[in-house]
Amino acid sequence: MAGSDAAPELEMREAFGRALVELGQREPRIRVLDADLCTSTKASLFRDAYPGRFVQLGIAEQNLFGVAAGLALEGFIPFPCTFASFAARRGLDQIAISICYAGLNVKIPGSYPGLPTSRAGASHNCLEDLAVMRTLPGLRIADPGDNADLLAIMQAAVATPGPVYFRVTRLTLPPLPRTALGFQWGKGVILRPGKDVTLFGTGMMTSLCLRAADLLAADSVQAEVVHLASVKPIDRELILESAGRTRCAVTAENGTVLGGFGSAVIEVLADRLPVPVRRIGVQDRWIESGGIDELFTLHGMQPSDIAAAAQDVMRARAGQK
Amino acid sequence: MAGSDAAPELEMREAFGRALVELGQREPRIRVLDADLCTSTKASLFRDAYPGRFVQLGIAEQNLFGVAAGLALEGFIPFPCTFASFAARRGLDQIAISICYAGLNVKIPGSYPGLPTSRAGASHNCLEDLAVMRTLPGLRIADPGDNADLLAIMQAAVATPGPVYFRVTRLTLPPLPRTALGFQWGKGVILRPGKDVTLFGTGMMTSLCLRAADLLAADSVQAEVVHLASVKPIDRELILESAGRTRCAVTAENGTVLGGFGSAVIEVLADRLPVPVRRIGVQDRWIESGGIDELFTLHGMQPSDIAAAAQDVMRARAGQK
Amino acid sequence: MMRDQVGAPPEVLEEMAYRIRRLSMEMITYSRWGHPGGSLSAADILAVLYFDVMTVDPARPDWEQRDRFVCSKAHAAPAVYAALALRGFFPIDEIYTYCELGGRLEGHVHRGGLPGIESSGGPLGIGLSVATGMALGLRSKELPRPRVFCLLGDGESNEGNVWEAAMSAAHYHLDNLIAVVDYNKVMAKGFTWDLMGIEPLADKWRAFGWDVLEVDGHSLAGLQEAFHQLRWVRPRGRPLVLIAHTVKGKGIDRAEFNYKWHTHAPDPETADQMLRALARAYGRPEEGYSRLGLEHSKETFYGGE
Amino acid sequence: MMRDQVGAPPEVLEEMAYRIRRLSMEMITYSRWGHPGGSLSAADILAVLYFDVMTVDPARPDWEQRDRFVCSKAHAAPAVYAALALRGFFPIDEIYTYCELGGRLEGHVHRGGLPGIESSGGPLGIGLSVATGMALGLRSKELPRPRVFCLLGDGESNEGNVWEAAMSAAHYHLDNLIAVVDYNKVMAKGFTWDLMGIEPLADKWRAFGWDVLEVDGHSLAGLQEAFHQLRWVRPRGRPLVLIAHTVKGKGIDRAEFNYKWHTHAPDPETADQMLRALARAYGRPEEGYSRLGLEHSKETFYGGE
Ligand SMILES: Cc1ncc(C[n+]2csc(CCOP(=O)(O)OP(=O)(O)O)c2C)c(N)n1
Ligand SMILES: Cc1ncc(C[n+]2csc(CCOP(=O)(O)OP(=O)(O)O)c2C)c(N)n1
Ligand SMILES: [Mg+2]
Ligand SMILES: [Mg+2]
Repeated sequence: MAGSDAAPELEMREAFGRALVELGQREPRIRVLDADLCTSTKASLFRDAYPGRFVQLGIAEQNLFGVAAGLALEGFIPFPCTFASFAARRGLDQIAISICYAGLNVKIPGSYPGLPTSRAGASHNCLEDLAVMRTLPGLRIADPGDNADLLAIMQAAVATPGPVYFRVTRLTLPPLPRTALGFQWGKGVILRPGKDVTLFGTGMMTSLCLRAADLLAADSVQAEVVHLASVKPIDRELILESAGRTRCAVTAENGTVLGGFGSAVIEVLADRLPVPVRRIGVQDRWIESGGIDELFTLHGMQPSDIAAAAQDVMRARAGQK
Repeated sequence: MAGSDAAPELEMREAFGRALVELGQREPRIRVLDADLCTSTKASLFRDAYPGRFVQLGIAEQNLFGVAAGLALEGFIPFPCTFASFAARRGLDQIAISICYAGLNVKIPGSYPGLPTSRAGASHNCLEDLAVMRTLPGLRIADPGDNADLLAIMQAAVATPGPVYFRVTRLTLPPLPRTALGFQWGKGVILRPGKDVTLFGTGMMTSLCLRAADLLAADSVQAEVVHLASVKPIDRELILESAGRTRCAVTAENGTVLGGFGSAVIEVLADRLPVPVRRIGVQDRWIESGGIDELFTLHGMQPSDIAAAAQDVMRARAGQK
Repeated sequence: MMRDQVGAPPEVLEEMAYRIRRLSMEMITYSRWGHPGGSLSAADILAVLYFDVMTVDPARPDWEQRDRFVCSKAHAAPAVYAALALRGFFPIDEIYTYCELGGRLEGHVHRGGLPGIESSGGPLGIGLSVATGMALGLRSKELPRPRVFCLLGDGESNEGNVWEAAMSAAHYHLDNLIAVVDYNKVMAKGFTWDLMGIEPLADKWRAFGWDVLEVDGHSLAGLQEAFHQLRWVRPRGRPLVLIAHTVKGKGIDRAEFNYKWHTHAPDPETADQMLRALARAYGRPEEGYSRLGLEHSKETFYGGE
Repeated sequence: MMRDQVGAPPEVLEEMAYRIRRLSMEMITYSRWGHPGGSLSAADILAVLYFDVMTVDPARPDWEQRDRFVCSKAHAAPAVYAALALRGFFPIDEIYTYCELGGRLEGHVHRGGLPGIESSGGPLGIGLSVATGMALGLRSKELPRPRVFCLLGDGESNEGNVWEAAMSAAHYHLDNLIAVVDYNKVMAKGFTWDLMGIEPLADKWRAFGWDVLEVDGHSLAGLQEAFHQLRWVRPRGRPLVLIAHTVKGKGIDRAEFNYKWHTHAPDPETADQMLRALARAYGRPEEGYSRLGLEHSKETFYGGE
């Protein structure tokens, strides 16, 4: 896999900062823009390496994305960096019209997505970015499952003209099993084959799906784990192929289940191959401050919850037949 | 149906303005806020009736929603009025945090949603509001099918504590067949019974579904037409009941099919009763300026397109069996 | 007066301003949609920009050394399209595709095929950020010559995004950035002072770190002078805003200072009269609406019901 | 000095400021998360507001005649919670539930159960609009007495939403609205002048139609005087902003003017030293971190991998 040499033991945000620096060396057109969060997002690593190519814009996210559009118009490849919340909610109009509608070459990292954002609470736990960003035509979206994935996504983002949104988790994630595929837009990968149920994961939830598959194996259930880092475009063929075999599925995402990744999967299935699907993620409620582990437990997003959903959806399939 | 006396021949925005005035008379706590669009949205009717309860805030949508939150905190029932685009994209952070997260009693009309917004083009054709607003916990969402529906929704909005988002189409819509139900949160209604396929419509698309059902009847297909004005909460029971009988469905919405109303319907079905579903709406592309009729044709949203999708999904169901 | 020190002869500018007004009304009338008020108020500014001030090459719309133009008040598209067509960016007849499905002239300016349009707009308040990014980019590319011009509405300055951009442009000392506020005192639904007061406007820009010049936005010579000054005279290190005092709807009698003509398409007969009066006012041969009797068919959607 | 004309005795205010600082550090240390810098810089402002200026009744947090307070820089939650607890809105011991799952003290101030918190925050820039709405609402209810106070960060004034709100509050002559800018010169990642210059800040507010008072935000007497002035002395008809010059991290030596303590939880031993030093500086009996040795278990998520 491209970038398989990325050190897996880093926090993903640290891997992000390093990848920015690495890409910046190869691609002189890259500019990194910040809205007063650089040592949190780790865009600061780029600032330290190339101070002349770093643009501080203060706490003004609308302007952040507008300025990014302007820099893209001048031939640069801007990475406007902020938390996912402030991209998806504060800068949405500018991302939509100045960047996406104009088709500009801007790469938007959404940092601190989903639950594991420290104890900041609802306003900082961005649950809606995947759903919101999915509505914008022409925007590619990815949610990396580990650091190698992130690096490959960032490489693909730079190599692909046009707007891209990708998530950067704050946590240290365990490395996913490596495959030959690397990251490609619109391509997913089977990380663990199985015949009884498909677990479709994106972002950090894929590794929880793998742990769920272990739990299921102990109950003699062979779960297939499919990692879909490319949320848009999504791998229709693989979704149909895998669910065509298992005839039931669970989706898992680090965000709201309304309109996000799970909905993207069932949109594909409803069209061609309706099978029962359970969607793991936040079930339409505001997040409270709390510890990461306890939040995942509260919201039913632990490996055991995924495994339970798999058992449940297999029963639903059986009931259908 | 509540409000069945609303004159159907009015443009819906005109019916909206009149309903504001009517509600304003009964409910003195109502305040109408404007962001320099009042004669377009027809909030101007309220201004003319109760100038002292109308607040002009100029072209500043972030402030519009923030001020609405503040007024709600003082016990008022604010209606911050602007186009759906500027609510869903420009004011999203304020709607999310200042209003919804705080659980405030603000009623947000989204005017000029979807295609029929004159020739303004992509930035004004709001396709994403349903998908975006659906991500916000605690926000109720409705898309009225005609003027009587709109009035009932506005009455329900005022009667229900907490935040509400509802759409106000610009066009004159034909009246839907009246039923005993009226509008209730989380309740849909069968406008035309049928056994072969369910057409789930929301907003103005329901009347196109009825016309599609006529076309289908000519081909001896008995389509059931279900109107779901309450997009969130959505009528899970009715969706499951109707699709349980017909075993295939078409959804129709005046907006993007990614994450919006159609996705809400298939989220319900995927969970319990997976059946093939086709989603009518804008298929992930930016809208160009153009005539309303030709835009509906271009985007495959005419009654004939709905009928064709119904035929198609019935074939898919047959293939499945 | 320093008129003789600057470029284009006055009669050319006047002709262009006249034709921008004409063509704007032709477009809006023919498509039956659009914003006359803010197109007409900006006509003189656009004439001076495109025919005197800005270095552009219609044959090479992406020429690196060109001056850039961002129309933040993107609803003034008709005036911009007119200026571009007159300047030779595309055939004048194409203006009649304004707002037509499949055409390149969208209802709000949009980067996407039409030469000369740099960025996409529609929502107010977003353009100055884009212009700021371009100005930063030019500096980063060490292209000292090109300047970025950005046209703003007065009502538009209610939008916080404008002030975010203004603050950042001053922070980065972008003296290659010039904003022009079309200060026509009217927004969509009334006067600025009634709807949302913006005075003291010059003080606001100054407090945000900009140099300010106030000009009569309908004096071609005055605009020329102001732009000339900004090019050669004024001290550098700060972005500049031209507060151009204008009349909304300027040139069409009943539209002047009248918010009702902010967005409103005249019927063909009315347009014909308006254009005749406009020609007379400019001392030009009387010329009416060119497509009288050639209008599209009415919208049919739900028409029958 | 007009100290004797105003309410609370200086020693009470000083005690409260001291305890707001203490409790803020206790909370942040115990929960291992939070924003010391902006909590400490606002401690004196909050002490004066809650113990001298604002009319509130802890027994009736929703009392109609109360003064309202909106904390727009919602990350200063620890200082606000401390002030509320000290003022009697909830038991002081509850502060140790700050950021705990199931508790009422969210990481950013949130309307939802905790008495005394009026509105929800987190994203910067949104609070002044809410405060403006409240001030408008009070006027509409013909409640002349209550005032609305809104605490803003200096970095926060980069946000356009602040200026939208400022413009509208002036437009509506909301002299029952008082903003306080905690002008501590430091944002999250550095000094304002490095990251995004906001000077001349007073001119900006003035140009947006506000009356401006500049005060030493750590002089309790100075703050009292300023608030007193705004209540009885100054002419009416305009909203007022107090630009309170402060020191980020004020009171904890190594945190002062240091952006690294914008968001950073000290380990318990460090907190213990800090609190002892703080006590000494206030001439109080030396008192360390009260929960030394009682910290939560470490996060386990992915911990083992
Ligand atoms: C964000 C946003 N809000 C509202 C509108 C609707 N709108 C279009 S033009 C206009 C009035 C603009 O007034 P001004 O800026 O003074 O422009 P001008 O007078 O030059 O036409 C409004 C409110 C919009 N396009 N974008
Ligand atoms: C919209 C938004 N952008 C970014 C942040 C992240 N953030 C939290 S505090 C902060 C710095 C605030 O600086 P300032 O306003 O000066 O506050 P203070 O110094 O009083 O802590 C930032 C960038 C946020 N909370 N909201
Ligand atoms: Mg104007
Ligand atoms: Mg600060």
